[in-house]
Amino acid sequence: MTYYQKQLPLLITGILIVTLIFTYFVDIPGSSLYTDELTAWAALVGAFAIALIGPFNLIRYHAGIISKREPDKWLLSVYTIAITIITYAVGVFISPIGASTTLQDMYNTLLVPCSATIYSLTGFFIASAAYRTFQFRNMETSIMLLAGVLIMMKNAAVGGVIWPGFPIIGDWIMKIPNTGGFRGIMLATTVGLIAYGVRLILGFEKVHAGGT
Amino acid sequence: MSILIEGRSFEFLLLILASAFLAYYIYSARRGYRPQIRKMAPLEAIPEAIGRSVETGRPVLFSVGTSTLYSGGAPQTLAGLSVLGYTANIAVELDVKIAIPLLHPEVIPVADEIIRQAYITAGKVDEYDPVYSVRHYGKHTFSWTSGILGHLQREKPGAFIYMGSMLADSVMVAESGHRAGAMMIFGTASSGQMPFIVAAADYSLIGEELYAAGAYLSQDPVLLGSITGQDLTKALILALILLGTIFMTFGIDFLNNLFSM
Amino acid sequence: MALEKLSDIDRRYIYLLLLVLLAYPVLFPIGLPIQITHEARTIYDDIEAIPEGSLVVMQMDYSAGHAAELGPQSRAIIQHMFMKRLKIIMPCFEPEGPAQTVITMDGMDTFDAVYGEDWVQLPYMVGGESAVAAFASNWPSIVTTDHFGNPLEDMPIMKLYNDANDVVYWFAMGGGSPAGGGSYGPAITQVVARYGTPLGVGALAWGAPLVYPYYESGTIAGLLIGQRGAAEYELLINKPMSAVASTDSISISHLYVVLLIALGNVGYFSRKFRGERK
Amino acid sequence: MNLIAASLTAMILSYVYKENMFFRIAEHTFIGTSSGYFGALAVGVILNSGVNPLLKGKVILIIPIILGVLLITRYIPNVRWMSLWPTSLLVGVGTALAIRGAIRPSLVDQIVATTKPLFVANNSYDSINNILMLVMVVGTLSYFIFTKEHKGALGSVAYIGRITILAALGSSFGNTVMTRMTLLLGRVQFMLGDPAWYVIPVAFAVIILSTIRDRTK
Repeated sequence: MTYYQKQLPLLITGILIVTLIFTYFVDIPGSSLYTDELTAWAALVGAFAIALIGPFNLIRYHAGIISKREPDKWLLSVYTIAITIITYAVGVFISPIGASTTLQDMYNTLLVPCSATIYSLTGFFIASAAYRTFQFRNMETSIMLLAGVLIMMKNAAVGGVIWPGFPIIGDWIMKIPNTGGFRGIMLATTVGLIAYGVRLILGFEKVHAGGT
Repeated sequence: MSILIEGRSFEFLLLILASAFLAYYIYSARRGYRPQIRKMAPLEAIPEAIGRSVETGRPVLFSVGTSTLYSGGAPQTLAGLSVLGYTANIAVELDVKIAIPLLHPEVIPVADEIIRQAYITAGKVDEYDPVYSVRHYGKHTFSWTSGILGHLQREKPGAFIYMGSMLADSVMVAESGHRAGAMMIFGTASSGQMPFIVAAADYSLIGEELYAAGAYLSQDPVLLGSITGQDLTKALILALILLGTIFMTFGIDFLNNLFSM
Repeated sequence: MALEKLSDIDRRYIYLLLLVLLAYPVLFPIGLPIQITHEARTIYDDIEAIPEGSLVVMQMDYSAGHAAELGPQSRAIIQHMFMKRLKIIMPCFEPEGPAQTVITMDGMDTFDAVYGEDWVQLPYMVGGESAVAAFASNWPSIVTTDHFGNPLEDMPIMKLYNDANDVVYWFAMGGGSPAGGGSYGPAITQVVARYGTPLGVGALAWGAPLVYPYYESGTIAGLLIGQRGAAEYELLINKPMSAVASTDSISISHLYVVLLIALGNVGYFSRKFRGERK
Repeated sequence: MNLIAASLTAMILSYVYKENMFFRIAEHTFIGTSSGYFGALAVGVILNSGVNPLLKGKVILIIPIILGVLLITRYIPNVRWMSLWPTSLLVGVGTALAIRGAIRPSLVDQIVATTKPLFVANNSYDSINNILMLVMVVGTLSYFIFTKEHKGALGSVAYIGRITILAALGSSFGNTVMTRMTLLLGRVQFMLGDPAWYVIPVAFAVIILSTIRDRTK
């Protein structure tokens, strides 16, 4: 019992990682077929998670609020469940592939304005964050601030009109310090990723399999 | 060498070397080898932040970020969870309430287990209130973000610790956390969000520092060994870069030839 | 005293002024000039050099949240591809991609291109990196119909496509960071790394610093950055559309942010100065 | 249709004034539709690349389909552990693809691109840039060395690294401003279009009325 609960998932993960990495390097017939098949499987399992777990979890959570009749909340929860089921049903039964004009209309009318607007709120927050936090407090923040302002003056099309030096300096910052900094971060992060993989292969990384 | 696909031999060698370093140090750490890790001020500040919450009678808010357990950001979430273990132990000891809103449902049992363990260790398991501590504000990044924004204004936490992968939520929660007057200790390896946490948080960890945080706090031999192996791999990369540059300066395209083998 | 107040302006006034500054040039265009960067010109030159009738992939990966920047970019690039009479396959690995593609194609001048023969729009393929890998190596393993439910086997354009080796130019729209399972990331790792296909990337402005090292190292062939990139490309193909019109607002909002930083610093330093004197 | 979209836009924008009922309605509309929409799309994928090929004779696909269905055991108390099998498939394939894909572009290409000649004949601009790039990459990488205290030579190199990182972060901030402003501008342009702008006076009226109500309380 515990073997299937604790060890087998770790073993599956480890074997998959080792074999999939080997097929990238080793020239054996059928190796690319193996990779394709497994990646397609992962995609399919991922689709099940989105199709089943996501909506189920949401409905269960709001059903809990409704059953407790939490004041100010339960009516909203009824509404949330209703709109989830309606969208799901329109998508599944009216157009199995998701291309009907009804679903596209729902997308244009409901999803596009909400997700674009919530994301656009960060436009306001970035303005107040710039105003409140970006101060020449010490050497380090000053360098960050200076680079940021110069890049903004490069990005704004009007920057080059105010002073032709802005685009030149901005390009140089993108080309040298920005590339240098992120290249170092990227190298270090990739090493971290490989280390994570090695720990998974050796079975020391257990959180995903219910260990701690 | 004909078994290996042409042009990938040296990549393979690099990967094998890195894996060997990592495996070697993980196992030697398990046998008792203890490397030193350099001091990290943000992590030293966690007890101070919780202490301040005690003085003002306010709760602690924790976040492990926006990544699932099965994507590229997973190591960040795991690192955040190890910092959560450390934080929860101190908070429970000092009788401060700790809340953790989670974006991805599959992290819920893990976080629940970590906080429960902290209460068990302190012998206060009866006081554990999972409904308060482990929350779920919906699986969309922005619904979850708005949940945190509301939480910050309603509960006014004294300390807000956010360790994990971040998206556009970073600037929103940082602004809101400032308005709530929380002491903020943030850490992320998501490059795009680093400028906001460096500017807006009281203490910040960036990039691979976050991965080292778990090892630093927990002193878990596997993680410590892994950090040593990672450092050695980075030293190898540094050596390659320096060697390659020297050859290049004298007109020999040494690395390019090596990597196209 | 008065100077210190500069760091205490209510955030709601800051927000209101921002809205006004963004809206003003929309109603009353100013027409500030735009310079073309070499990143955008590289893409233009590359696509310009592709022979008529070649197969290209336009990976339409962005969501509604990113459409403000990437929508105009993809419209300009696709317009250019149609002008050059290339054969375009449009796969999507972001759930909202197909719906965004429909929006982008609405009102496009296709130069009499025939659907199914000259261009095709594929449905959303789940799985992020795994899906890109499968699509690049063996597309029937992951997709069998187009976005509208027609079988792909019979389409002439799909007969030209066996794997990524058949593609002359791959353009990926990207609404994410390479590490975060975003969209040009998988194209770099699964297409460029495996097949060496030239890859152009349409990046969000905030994503640009992360993708820039790949451009510098030559891993990707071209880079279009944010709203600015879209405006440049619209000028390059000589067809000014929405991005050119937005440029004024964006310029002014940038100056506003710089001004806010300056105000915050004046307030900060006058406070610090007074604090030291006490 | 456009009026609904415009109302939702205004309801969410009202959050920057303060958190309110209208915002909550829009937020829950968003949560509900996104969950249903993406769920339905995933059903399409399951049919398209799972069930249909299976019925056509690709029997092996029964394995991922069973694994996918097993995910639901997460909500059945005694067999909850079964949901970890599909998760381990996801973690395994995801990590392996991430690693094999990252080695070339994020490791090898970046190492090779950093190694440039330190002296370019008759081109001091390139020479200086190449030297700077080397110093910056080496510095940044050294900053992420944890098992040595940052003192002496390593200390100064790591300090250069920290400064480089901050400059890179600054440029990242500068670019972020463009993204966020373009997003906001997109919404502003939408709201100024016809017939969406009808919502603007209504929204202002609501804000003014609620302010008056708050004052009189």
